[in-house]
Amino acid sequence: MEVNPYVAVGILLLMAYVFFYLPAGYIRHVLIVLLVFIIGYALVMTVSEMPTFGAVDTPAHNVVPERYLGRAPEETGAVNVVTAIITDYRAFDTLGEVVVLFVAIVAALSNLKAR
Amino acid sequence: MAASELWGEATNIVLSWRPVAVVLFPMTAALVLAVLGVKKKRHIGFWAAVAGCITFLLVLSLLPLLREGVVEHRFADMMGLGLMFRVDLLGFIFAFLMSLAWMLVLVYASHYLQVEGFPVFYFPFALLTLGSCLGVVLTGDLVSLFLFFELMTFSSFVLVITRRDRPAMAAGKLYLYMGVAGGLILLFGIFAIFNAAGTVEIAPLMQELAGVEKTGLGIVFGCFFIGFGIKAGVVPLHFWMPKAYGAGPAVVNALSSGAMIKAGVYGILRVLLLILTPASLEWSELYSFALSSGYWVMWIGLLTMVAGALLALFQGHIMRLLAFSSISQVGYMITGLGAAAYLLGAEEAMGYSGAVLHAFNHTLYKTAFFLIAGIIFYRAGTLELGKLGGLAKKMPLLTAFFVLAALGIAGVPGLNGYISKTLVHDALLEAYKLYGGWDIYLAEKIFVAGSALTLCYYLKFFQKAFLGEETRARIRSAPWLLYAPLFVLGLFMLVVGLQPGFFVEDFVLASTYAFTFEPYGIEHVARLDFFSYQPLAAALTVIITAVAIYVPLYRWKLFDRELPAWFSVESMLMLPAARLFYQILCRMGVTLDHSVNRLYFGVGGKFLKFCRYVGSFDSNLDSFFEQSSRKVYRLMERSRELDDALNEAYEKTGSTARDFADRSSRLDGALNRAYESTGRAARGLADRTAHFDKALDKTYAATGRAARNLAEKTTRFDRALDKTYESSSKTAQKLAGKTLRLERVEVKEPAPTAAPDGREKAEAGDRKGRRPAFNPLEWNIKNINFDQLLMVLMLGIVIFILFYYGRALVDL
Amino acid sequence: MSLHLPVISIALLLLASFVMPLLRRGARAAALPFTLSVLGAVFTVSLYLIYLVESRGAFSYHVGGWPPPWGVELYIDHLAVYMMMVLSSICLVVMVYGARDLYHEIRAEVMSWYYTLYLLLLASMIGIALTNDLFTLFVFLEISTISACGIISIKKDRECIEASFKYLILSVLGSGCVLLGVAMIYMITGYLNYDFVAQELPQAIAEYPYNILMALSLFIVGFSVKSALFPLHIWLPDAHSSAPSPSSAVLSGLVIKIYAAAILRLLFRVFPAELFEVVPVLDILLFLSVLAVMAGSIFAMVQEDIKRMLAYSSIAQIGFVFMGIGLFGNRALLGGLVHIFNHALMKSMLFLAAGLIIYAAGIRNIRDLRGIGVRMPLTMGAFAIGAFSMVGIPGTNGFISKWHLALGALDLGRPFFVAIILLSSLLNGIYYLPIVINAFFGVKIEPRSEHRDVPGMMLVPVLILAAGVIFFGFYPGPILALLEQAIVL
Amino acid sequence: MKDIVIRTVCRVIVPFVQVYGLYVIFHGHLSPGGGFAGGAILGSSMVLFALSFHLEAGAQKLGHETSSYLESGGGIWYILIGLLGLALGSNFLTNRAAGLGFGLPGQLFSGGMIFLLSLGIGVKVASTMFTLFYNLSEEEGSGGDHQ
Repeated sequence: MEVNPYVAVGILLLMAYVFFYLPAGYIRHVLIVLLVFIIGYALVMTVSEMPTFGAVDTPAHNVVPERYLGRAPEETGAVNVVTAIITDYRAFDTLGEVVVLFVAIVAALSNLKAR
Repeated sequence: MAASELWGEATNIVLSWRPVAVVLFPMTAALVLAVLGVKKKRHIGFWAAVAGCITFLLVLSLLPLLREGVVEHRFADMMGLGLMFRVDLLGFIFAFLMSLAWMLVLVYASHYLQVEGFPVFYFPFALLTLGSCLGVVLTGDLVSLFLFFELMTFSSFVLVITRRDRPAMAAGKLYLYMGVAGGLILLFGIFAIFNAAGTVEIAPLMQELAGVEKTGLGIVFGCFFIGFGIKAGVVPLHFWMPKAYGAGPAVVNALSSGAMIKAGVYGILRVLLLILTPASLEWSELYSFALSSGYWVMWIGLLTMVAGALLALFQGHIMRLLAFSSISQVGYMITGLGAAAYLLGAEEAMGYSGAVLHAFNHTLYKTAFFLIAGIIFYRAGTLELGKLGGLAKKMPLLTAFFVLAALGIAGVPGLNGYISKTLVHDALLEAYKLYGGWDIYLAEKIFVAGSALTLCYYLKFFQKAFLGEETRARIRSAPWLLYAPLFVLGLFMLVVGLQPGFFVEDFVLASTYAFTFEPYGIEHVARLDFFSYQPLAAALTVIITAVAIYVPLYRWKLFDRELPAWFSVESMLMLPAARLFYQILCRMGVTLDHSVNRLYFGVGGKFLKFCRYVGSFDSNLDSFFEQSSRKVYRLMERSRELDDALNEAYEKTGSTARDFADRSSRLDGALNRAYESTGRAARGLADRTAHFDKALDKTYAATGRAARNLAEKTTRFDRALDKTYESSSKTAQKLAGKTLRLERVEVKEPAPTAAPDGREKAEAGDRKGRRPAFNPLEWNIKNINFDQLLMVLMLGIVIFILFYYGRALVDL
Repeated sequence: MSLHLPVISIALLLLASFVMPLLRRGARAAALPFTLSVLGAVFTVSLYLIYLVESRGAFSYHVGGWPPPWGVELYIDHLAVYMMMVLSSICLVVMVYGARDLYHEIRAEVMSWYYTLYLLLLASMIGIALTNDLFTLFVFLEISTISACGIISIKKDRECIEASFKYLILSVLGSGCVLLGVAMIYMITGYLNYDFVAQELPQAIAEYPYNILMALSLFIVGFSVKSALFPLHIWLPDAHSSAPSPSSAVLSGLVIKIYAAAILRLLFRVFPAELFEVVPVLDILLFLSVLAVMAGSIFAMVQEDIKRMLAYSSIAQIGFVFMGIGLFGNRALLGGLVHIFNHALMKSMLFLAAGLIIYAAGIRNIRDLRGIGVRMPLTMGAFAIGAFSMVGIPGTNGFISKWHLALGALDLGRPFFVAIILLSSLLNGIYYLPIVINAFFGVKIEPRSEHRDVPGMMLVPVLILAAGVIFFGFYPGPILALLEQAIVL
Repeated sequence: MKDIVIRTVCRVIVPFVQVYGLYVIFHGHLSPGGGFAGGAILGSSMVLFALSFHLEAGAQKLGHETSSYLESGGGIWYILIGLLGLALGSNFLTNRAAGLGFGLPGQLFSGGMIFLLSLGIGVKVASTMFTLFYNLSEEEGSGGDHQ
């Protein structure tokens, strides 16, 4: 099924108009509710299509968890695999998390103290 | 041919820095002057004039190099594509005339500008404009050309607004926007050329464009023509010129008219005759494109010529008259170029040499005219023709120069204009010979009429300014330096007019080596005798026609009168055209509007009725609600009354109940006592039964032991049972869990709905009432509340992708 | 050792930002030189990395020594070093300017917080540019979002707070979309590394089409909110106009671009090319970019506040970058990418020049700028160069990007976009040139407030950027050569 | 809050909570838990102390300056350990391959840098909780005073 991207963009813009520029009223509310339903439907479709949780043949069950589960103690020295992943295999991400905490507090403090 | 002996072969390329120096020197000088010269106003003019002279000498220094071949210099990496300077003889001619005009004007301006109070920016920007103009004609590819063209627009904008008053600023803004728009249109053409041909070098590219549709070619050429035509002042695009010229001082106009519009003409020339004509002259589709575009360009040129001349005839202000004269003269050049393209393969050199020579000639006499106008302004303080008169007696030298220039521009034999006009005229005649047809015949007649009109308005100029009663304006003396440039220009005019062979053969015709013209056509031009019967007769025809036009106009004193408002530029051509256009639009618009209006009224009326109906329905509904609510209220009141009555009844029954309770408590006391006595009797009975109990205990203990044995056996059995129960209970639990969840879902209570109170309602109504009218100035995106599902917008993308393309993806 | 340089530069920036709050009392004066030296070091490193990548090609760095599907991978290719160079150079120059300007916009007590946030912002943007891992991308996205909000709201203004709050909400919404997309991608492929995801996706398309489409659309939406593509731009004008001038320069010049670069990487390195033949994502981006270009220019025309006008102009310019992405051709992409750098140069310069005007004369309204060119010739000269560059006058770098974009559009046989580019140039001319004209040639207005002298330390960065605009207008060769290798379609 | 019961109970409980938090941090590589969880427990113990006594009493136990030192220190510690791997000739944040691993898996001192990183994370998280709680509540208090 071919749909013109022009049409798609046009409808997008119409939506933008509805949500950003249309004054509050029944039309706006009705359209919003309608769209929420459509989006909800789309999300439900997506979720229903996802691989079965915990099934053996899920794509997520590949070489990555295999190594994590099988060789983490000997490779990292940590018996707890979760800790092995977050502080060794993906320690860089954890550094990022630490920085997120830091930046959050810095941003909050700079706001509070700037007064 | 003599020309090829004098000049180097086109294929012989000389690498040299000199073209770069020619372009960069005035720019550097401009920078130095801008930094150093702002404080020392007196000397800035002198040094600018010196810089102008040095630039002129630098341009002349290119001449020995040109004897060896084409001069080139490339900067490979610059601007991604490379900046390329390339000087052939044609470029040199234009560079020569530009630097000549600039040198003379700068010398003149160094004294002249004291009437304007030495505007600070004039000299640096004049030099900058000189550099960029030279850049336009000395570059070898379109992007570099465009670079200098834009630079020229911006720097000359500062020249246009030299006076800084309101009309100057308005004219400058118009000029700038036209320039920027023209530049962008030009850029589009360059994009198209580059995309189709893969290069932007100024060389025959027609073969590379063979794949392009003819309409595409037309669009490309149209882009170039509009882009350059705006600068050149081609008629539908000329309207900035009179405004800009009217608002600028003479030294600026002399530069604009004398040299800058040549940059536009040069661009059209290169594009029309070099890029968009086929390299070989065999008949092909491309060839016919060149011919047809030449035909249309020729007609545009004729239109420009006649319209400019007609408008110039009715101007009362010298600057505007000269502006229209410039437009008209550009028409000659465009006509010549168009004829050259139209005659491609036959006598194209005729139109070409006419156009180039006319560009040169026009620089000579139009610069002279503006300088003369400057001297008039310098001495008399006004430029209105109505206020001038009798200058001939007071300024005989000036009068002589004026007559020389006027005869030159009018094409009187013996002066330079005659030569170039004859060439263009001959080109038209050749076209008639070659193709025939009434249109070419008409074109030739229009050409004659245009030339006659030119003579007419200069006659008028002369008659009004130099003859007649003397002006009352104060006359002050002018230094000789103001006249010096005029001497040089006059000399050139005479030399070109009397010795046409030198210029035509050695320069103009020699420059055709850059093009692919037919040799025999070039020979034909070279052998042309300008002082034979036919061209002289044509010139005479022009003069007679001019007199025939001028005399009645003069007799009925059409010039003497103060020009009425409708006689101005706008009212002569622009406004009627605009009005016509407007009326046509209006007629159409009104018809459309009317019908649409009726439609709207019809539909709107119906809709209004419907709305009214709905409204009345609404109000009915309202009243219904009101009445019903009133009834409900009444009902509630009644129920309250009922409630009160009930309350009273309760109270009464309460008091009786209390009495009743008192009585019953008394009864209770009596009963208590009775219980006590029976209790004592019962305790005695219990003691007795205890003895009996002990006996019973003993028997129980014996039976108990037997029972425990039995119980141990049963527990073993029980454990076995337990296991079975456990497993079954697990299943049961799961089942129960599921049912529980189900229950929870079902039992979920509906949320209480909050009744809106009156104030909120009022606010909502207020908000609705204040809905703003559509006003883009008040678009404040800050006020948009994004509490409500901003996400939805983005998810628009989701929806489209999901539901329209998902299926196609599955098939992938 | 040189292979460790990318991660060292990130670590250095993070370390510096951690150290910054510890500088108290006496050491507080050291904060600025320290920040500048760190920025300078990162800039030097980025230049060296360009040399390294040019000489020995792209390389990947395994953080922690773990190979890609298990550990985090940084992939340092031409695009990454290009972005790193752009980010660090502009950040350095803007910080030199901010050293003086910030003291009159925010309080001295929070200066060290500002440096912290600034360094964190740069670190996270470099992280986004270098990473080859979806989750690391998300983590750095978060850092950049919060620190970008921080450098807006640090100026204690009602407007700033409001704007940064709006920015925060929308930006977090975008982050949420990206996170959801990352989760979906992980769910259906089992990998987070770009290369491995790209390997798995063609199979996954057949099995989980809706998931992949949803992930794609979530990425696009998330990143377009963050980079202010047209209908989702509503946070930008407030945020960029009310922030302190150095913040505006960095936000407008860099922050919105880095997300465009990130989505570019995702689209062309992760998602398979066949997908775009079926799904018109690129077309949608293209038309949104066209609307952005036009609408941004038109909105900018009606503005009166100079910084607000510049902010709206940014919306138009980000449209050019997305146009390059949407056209999906080598040359157009080159134009879009080179516009990242060019626009970073000119827009940060324009914001800094506007900041200088506000600092020296206290003028924000465009109408009051009349005659200011005579009082501040160098500043307005730089502004004029920026304006010419915006219009796309040849000789400025704006022309280069427009040239390549337009030629790219013509290569693909879409002259409509050339017309759009030229039309937007004309619109840019209509709102930029009158400012310049009035500033230099307009009738002077007597200054209402007293005129402060412009310190050299603020003027020099503006002039450096202006010189860059001119220099890269004439010699774009090195940048273009670098980018030509960066584009692998 | 001046309830004697709460104060007494908290005074008794807080050390235990802290010990538990430290346990969770230090045994992160052996049992469920780790820096984030343990840090949160530690931080909440301090918050509990401050809540049950008084904000100022809490601030005396752990000053603002100290907490911000801890704040930065946690991050610096993390990065320095990362750079340690680099100094040992391996990549950033490398653990065992750089020779940092020691001890047998399952022992308390094992897993090399994981233990140290958890410590850094724990300190960071705890101080973040505490600082944020303090600043926000003080802000609210001062705002109330002004009104």
